[in-house]
Amino acid sequence: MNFINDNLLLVILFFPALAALVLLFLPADENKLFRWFALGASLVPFILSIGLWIGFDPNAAGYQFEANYPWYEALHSSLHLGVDGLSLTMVMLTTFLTPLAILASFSIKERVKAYMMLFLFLEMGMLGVFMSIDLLIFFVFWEIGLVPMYFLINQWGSANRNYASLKFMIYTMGGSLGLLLAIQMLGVLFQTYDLQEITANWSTYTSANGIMGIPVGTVKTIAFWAFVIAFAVKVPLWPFHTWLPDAHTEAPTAGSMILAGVLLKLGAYGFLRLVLPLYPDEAKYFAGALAFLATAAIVFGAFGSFGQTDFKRLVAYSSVNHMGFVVLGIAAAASAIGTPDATIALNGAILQMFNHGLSAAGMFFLVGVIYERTHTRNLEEFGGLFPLVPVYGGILIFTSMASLGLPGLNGFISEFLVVRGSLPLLPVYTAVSMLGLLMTGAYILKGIKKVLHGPLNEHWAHGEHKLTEINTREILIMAPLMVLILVIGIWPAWILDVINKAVMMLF
Amino acid sequence: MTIAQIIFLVVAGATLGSAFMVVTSRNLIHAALWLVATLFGVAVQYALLNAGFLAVVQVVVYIGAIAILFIFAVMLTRKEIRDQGPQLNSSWWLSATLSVVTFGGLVGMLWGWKDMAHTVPDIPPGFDSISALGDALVSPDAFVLPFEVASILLLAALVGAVYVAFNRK
Amino acid sequence: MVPLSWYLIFAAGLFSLGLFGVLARRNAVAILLGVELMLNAVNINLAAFWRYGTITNMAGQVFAIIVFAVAAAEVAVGLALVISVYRRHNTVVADEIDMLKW
Amino acid sequence: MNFWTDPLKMAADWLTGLLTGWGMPEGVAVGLAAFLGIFVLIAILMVIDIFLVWLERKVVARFQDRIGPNRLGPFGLIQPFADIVKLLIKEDITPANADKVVYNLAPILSMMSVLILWAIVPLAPQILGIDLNVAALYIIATGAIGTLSIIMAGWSSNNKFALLGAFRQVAVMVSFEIPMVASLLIPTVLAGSMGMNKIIEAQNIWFVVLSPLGALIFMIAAIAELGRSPFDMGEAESELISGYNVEYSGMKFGMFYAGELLHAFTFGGFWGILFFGGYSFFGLEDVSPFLAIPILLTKAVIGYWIIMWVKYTMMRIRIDHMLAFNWKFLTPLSFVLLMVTALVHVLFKDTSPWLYGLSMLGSNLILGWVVIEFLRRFSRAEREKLEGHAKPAMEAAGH
Amino acid sequence: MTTETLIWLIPLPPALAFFLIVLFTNKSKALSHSVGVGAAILSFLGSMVVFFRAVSVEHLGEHPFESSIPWMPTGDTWFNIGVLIDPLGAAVLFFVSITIFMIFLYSVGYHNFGQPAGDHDRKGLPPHGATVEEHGHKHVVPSVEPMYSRFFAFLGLFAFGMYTLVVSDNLLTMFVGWEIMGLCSYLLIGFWYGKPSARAAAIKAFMTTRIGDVFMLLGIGLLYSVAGTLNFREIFGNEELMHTLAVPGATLFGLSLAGLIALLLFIGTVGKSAQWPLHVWLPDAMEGPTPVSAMIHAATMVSAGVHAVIRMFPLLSLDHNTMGVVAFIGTFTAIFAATIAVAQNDIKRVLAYSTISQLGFMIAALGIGAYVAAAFHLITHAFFKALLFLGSGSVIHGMEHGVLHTGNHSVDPQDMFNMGGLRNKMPITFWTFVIGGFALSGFPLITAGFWSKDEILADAWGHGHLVVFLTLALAAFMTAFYTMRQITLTFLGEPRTKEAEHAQETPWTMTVPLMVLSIFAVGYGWVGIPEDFPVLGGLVPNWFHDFVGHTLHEVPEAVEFSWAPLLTSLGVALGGLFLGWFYYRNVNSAKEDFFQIALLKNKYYFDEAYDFVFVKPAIWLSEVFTYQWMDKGAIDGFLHIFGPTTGGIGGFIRNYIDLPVINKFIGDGSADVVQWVGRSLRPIQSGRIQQYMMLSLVVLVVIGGALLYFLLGL
Repeated sequence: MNFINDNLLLVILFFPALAALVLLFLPADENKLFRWFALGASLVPFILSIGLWIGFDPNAAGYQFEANYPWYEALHSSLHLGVDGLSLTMVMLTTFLTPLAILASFSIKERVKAYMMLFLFLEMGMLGVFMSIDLLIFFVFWEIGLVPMYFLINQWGSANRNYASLKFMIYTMGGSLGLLLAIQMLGVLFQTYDLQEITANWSTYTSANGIMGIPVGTVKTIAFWAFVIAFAVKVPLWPFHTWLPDAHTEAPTAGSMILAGVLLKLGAYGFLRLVLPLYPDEAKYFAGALAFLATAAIVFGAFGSFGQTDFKRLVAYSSVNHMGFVVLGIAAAASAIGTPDATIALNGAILQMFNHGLSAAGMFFLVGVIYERTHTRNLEEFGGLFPLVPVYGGILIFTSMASLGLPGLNGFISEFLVVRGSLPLLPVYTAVSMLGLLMTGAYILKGIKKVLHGPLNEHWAHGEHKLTEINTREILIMAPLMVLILVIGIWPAWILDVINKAVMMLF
Repeated sequence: MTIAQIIFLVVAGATLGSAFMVVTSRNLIHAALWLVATLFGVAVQYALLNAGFLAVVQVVVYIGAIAILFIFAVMLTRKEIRDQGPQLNSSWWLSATLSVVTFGGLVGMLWGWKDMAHTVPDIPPGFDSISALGDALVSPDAFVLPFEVASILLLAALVGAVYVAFNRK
Repeated sequence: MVPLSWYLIFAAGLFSLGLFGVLARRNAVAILLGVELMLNAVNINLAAFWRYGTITNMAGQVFAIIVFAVAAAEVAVGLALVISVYRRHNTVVADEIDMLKW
Repeated sequence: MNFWTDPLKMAADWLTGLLTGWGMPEGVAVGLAAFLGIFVLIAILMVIDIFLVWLERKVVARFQDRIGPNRLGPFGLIQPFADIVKLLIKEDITPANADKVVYNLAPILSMMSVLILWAIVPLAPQILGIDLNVAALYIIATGAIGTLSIIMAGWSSNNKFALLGAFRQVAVMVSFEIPMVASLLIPTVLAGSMGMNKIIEAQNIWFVVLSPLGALIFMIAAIAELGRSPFDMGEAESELISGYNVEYSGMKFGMFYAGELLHAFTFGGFWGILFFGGYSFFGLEDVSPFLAIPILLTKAVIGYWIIMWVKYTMMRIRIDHMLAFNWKFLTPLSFVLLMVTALVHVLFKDTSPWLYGLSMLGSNLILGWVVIEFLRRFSRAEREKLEGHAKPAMEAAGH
Repeated sequence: MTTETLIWLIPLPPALAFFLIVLFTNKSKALSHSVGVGAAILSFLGSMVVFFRAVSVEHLGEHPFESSIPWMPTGDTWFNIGVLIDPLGAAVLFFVSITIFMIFLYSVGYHNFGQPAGDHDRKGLPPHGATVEEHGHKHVVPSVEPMYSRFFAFLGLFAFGMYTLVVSDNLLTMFVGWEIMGLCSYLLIGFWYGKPSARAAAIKAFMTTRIGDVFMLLGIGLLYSVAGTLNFREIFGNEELMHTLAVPGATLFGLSLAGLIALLLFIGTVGKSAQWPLHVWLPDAMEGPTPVSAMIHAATMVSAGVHAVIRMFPLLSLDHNTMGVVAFIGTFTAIFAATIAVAQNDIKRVLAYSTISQLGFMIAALGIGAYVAAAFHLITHAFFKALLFLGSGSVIHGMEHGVLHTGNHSVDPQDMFNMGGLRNKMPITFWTFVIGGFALSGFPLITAGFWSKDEILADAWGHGHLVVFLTLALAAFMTAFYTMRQITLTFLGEPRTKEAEHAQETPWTMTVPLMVLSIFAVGYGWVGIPEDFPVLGGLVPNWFHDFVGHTLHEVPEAVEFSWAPLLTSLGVALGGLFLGWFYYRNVNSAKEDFFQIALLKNKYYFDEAYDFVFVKPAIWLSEVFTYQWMDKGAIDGFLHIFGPTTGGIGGFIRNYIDLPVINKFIGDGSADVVQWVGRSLRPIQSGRIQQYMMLSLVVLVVIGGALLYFLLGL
């Protein structure tokens, strides 16, 4: 027990990978065993991270549960793990969503073992990004997260998966090249990759000679944009967003859940963890540009979503729209870091990350549920399904409303906080982004209308195509999500308090 | 010449003698039995070295299991029990030479070593080698990992031996 | 008392005898017997160094025990192999078992 | 210190004093005294052995609804002496193609393996050959020598029945050594030592109460180690005539025979020592060794009697069943039990003795219940496999 | 229980009822409606207790019931949410709880058709209005009720939203209730989602109100960032803040901060209360079941918009520009909707436009500063309009009976020209409808509508807003006219269809609410008679003005009594009623009706215009511009350039560098060398293990010896 207590983060981080290795040695063709094993294995980090949440002291500054293991000493890089309120929230989100996604993957029929292994590795990659406070490790996990996702899309995806997976992979990899270069530069410059040390030195770094003969300001600006582009691709910001609808649409259901639920948060997390602390001045200077991109993401994401006839693509575009709000909050905060408005905007942004994780995962799952039954995602082929699947319909409406930002559910709180924080700082962009908020309503209602409402499409009512109601396993997946959505909507303080204190101490 | 030295020399002589019989005996069963004698001699050497646990384990593992296994194996490969042909291969003289050279080399290397005449230190009072050994085996600071690895090795050997020797007919 | 060198020389002798067995015996089982002798020689060294070194450092005994485990594993697998080979080729003479070159 | 409380030391001191007084070097004197002590102990054991022959015959007769030896002496007490005389004067046959050295060595080793066991048997707190700190393992180690003697006997007789018997017996002994070690480790864990005296001292509560399952496993393993029924494959009269000792006659056979009886008695004693408190009996052992020795011998006889009871009650088990029983059932069970015991011990040893005892007993009982339930299901499945599906109960009841 | 605790608890029963019904009791109709009605009763009782306690407190305006708890951390501070019952809140709570309770009760009757379960009411059928194919032919499903329980669940959630809105002490939770009502209105309008018209109406309602909501959210955000709080009393009680806010010309269009915020918030109200130009959703919302129309679109939700403006009145009153906008929109909506109402034939649509018009009255009153009058009209209107909607529902219900009787499903049971002479068939409905209609028309002296409308007119006159006064008077005239048209066409004369002949009175659960509401439709006016009204003034103290007026710190002065507005309102009410009866007593079909003007009938072509100006461009922007042109075309097109480029570079490297140089020369060459060496050494491998060992040992000995010799010098 002491070992677990002392190395809680390490255990949480590597347990999934370990379990995946064990999974490798289980006998072949025992699909049931693989599924339950993977589920059990993913529940362990969740339970441990609940312990993490309980043991976490929101009032203490800095990282907690810190652990430093030697890794690559020649490069002065170490496996330095730690969480603060910001990363804790994300770790919780990851460990919470992964079991649900695995449960959602129970309907996967072929190559279950490989699938589950990839999923567990994916979890490790994501957790690693959230936990590491060493830039090199951060980058390593950042890239590790890509690979399983690539295979999940490429192997278990739907028709156009090759194109989508390649686009996803190359786009994100391409985006992170600059990041790697910038990280290397920092490492060379400071002889360490430790985030805390670099943060302390880099943001105030000046040198008369410049870096490699280039003025420091220029280098900083270039490095800033290298970071920003890497994260913007991941978030994704307009105009780097086109990989997302493809990847989401072609990914298997659980893949989309995790992709929307957690992977997108990696980008936003990067902004919060690296860009703001490392480049406060540049961030302030370029806040307007960032906000422009965010607003474009919000508005065009909403319009794009409204323009879809593919249900999953509709939900995918909604992610662009929602994540735009996160970046808007971040941009607003960057423009006036330290002010109460900035704090509120950041609160909203982080909570929006968490909330979007819940509602987007839920939406993708629900799309997956109906896709599994009908084998089509074309909205025009649905219609009037509500009487056939009342429970599914209710859940879909509930989750859609959370996505739409209905007050009383979680999305509203965060969107309100973002709007509230950004409005005094970036009034024009915020006002324009309201257009996106309006269109949010439009596309959500369009989805509900095309799927549930209207005259019944007789095709699904009888015979072999008869639509079956959502089953218990699927309800079990949705139930925790819905409960959390409702709880955060009604009583956000429990999570917002942690976020708020973290933001206050970080910025 | 103290009594301990005499005992050592007697036991060592007997051990080496039986070891010689092990490698030269024409009858394999005899060789195995001579091996038992050798092993027993080694056990006595352990006892003389105050390593009681090792002595007992030597008897349990080597005599009780390994030697018995050898005898079994000899009998299962029955054709060879009464095999009266040469038990040494044609190049045994080369082997013998090499063994002697090895022995000479080892002794020669030892010869110049300054600690050769090291005498035995006293056992500190209250020192219980068994509990020390037990602690060392399971303490995370010491040898728990090799110990566990050894257990896995045994398990693997168990499975492997059963698999290899299993008669699929 | 007995000096350390006696034990070492004794062990070296045992080792050399085992080596001879390994190199010279035709029967595969007998080769394994030789291996046992060599392992025992090593163990004697370990025990002797433990006794003559820092007595509270149990590494010597622990290693000896691990050698026991290795020996047991080796014998089990080795003899299983011998029996398996015997079943297939009806011989346990080492020189006749030369499939290794293929 | 007087003769009443520590007779052995007193006698030894007297003897060495006497010998050194005659001008003998002290080392030699001590060695001589020790040798004398060993000799006396062996002599006593031989006498007990003779008594055991009588006891065995009497008991088996009673089990079989006979009277047993009753002609020579009161209750036939002289009968075993007569047997010995018969064995001694019988012709000593050595088979023609036998390996003579090995053939002659085997009975000696067999007897020896039993006798050296007594080096560590604590007859009383002060009276034991040597208080080895690896005594529990020592028991196993001597068992190894017994194994060796059997296979030597079987092989050297140049008789296929003997060899088969030896093979079977050795296979059983080697296999059952494993649960035996595990069950031996249970008192070791509970007492925190492998020393016999310490194990006895630790038994404020008899270990049979703390670990009844451990005692049971030890007894089963011991019976198998002894090669007694129901695990007497090595002798298996009806199949192998007499197993590994079929070619032996005269006193060589007598040594095997006596060794087996004494071995059984010894294991009865160890059972008493390890699980029933050895020589201790409500503090009586502290009064005098002369009380302690009878207590231990009584417990040993009781253990021996139980071994006999089992032997003359149970049928012989087929060899593959026996090995399967060991490898697939007894070994896993003993390891599980060992782990459970260690766990409960670590968790509860610092709590109150009552809680400790109850949880230990409870864990044993639960494990036992699980095992019985498991066995029942397994045997039902086996039965159904053999008989086809059992008829529904209603039909069987015939309304 | 303290009053504060009780206030906290008021919204909860309906919410619990919602979850109970959705999660557990939805299989049982009886259980579900019992739960729903029970929750409504609980909330009603709680509200009544709170109301009477509030009335008995002196100076409630200065010391309202309030309590709050921290809810959301925002930096160093916490955002608190809480409850507040001040005089306005108490008055609103009073009518809200009564109407909600009545509507719940009415719903039980409305949705049980009193018929045995039959083919039209079996499980698995799609809901009302959907087309199903059975027995080889298609037909529209009659009013089956597969979703009875769901209806009560939605009603419960709606009631929760409304109560939340009323008891909130801050804009944010008020907005929460506001939006929850919006959701419920969406769900309930789209209740018969099988009908394409219903689903379109639902989306229209939600989206139109959302336009307002988005602006309102901006307004809330702005107010919050300026004031640092959203609590009403904290904002209005902060003199310094109010002064800062009132600085003119601080923002866009020369508006002060307060003006901008109030305008943004007001746009929310425009959406919610269906004011021009966002009025288009309310008539379509009549697709919902009748109790929904009554509840949402007459009594509660649309009133919520007005309620919000009254709540924010101190802010609004800081900037006269905004006041002007408000007054203009209110007045314009009042006359605009009234003209459309005249040309409608659907009994509920008429009421819908009348609602828009009446809400315009209230907004106009607010625009000219008469917030007490607005509140008064809000409450009286809620009573009589709920009464009218419920009455119309009763009529439709009766007509449906007729339709079921004759089996002629092509007859629209809501078309007034299909009715006539129902006064004999449905006497209770008739009389209560007449009471409601007269109250709406402002029938002098006895009806509540008269007093409230008169007060608005008097305020407009007294404050010198002549244009507003004249327009509203005209609108009031038309109100009376179309109300009497409706009564005449529906109830008077002879039945014009067979179905009307077979209509019959509805069960008690429907008529009782009608009767109860009609009492309030008459009696509630009496609490607000101006003190200086001739004869009647002073007979009953003007309790309402006194009570609600104290909501704010400065109690507005009651306007001087003047004969002009009184005579005007008398004239327009009586004149309108008379003309309506006189003209329509002989009109028997739509063709004979002079007012069936295409422009009015098509609501000034607003729907078409919006479709052309907003909806179509939005769809084009989404489907074509954003998705096809920008994402697919520009961005992806740009990205797709990379693929071939990289492929070309790779091909070059492979063909000209890799294959000839690296593969041929370096790769194959080294392999050849290795192969040669291996072939030469092959004979060494004999497969004899001992030979190997021997060899290795010899080598070891040799090397060892060499090492010893050379290195150690031995």
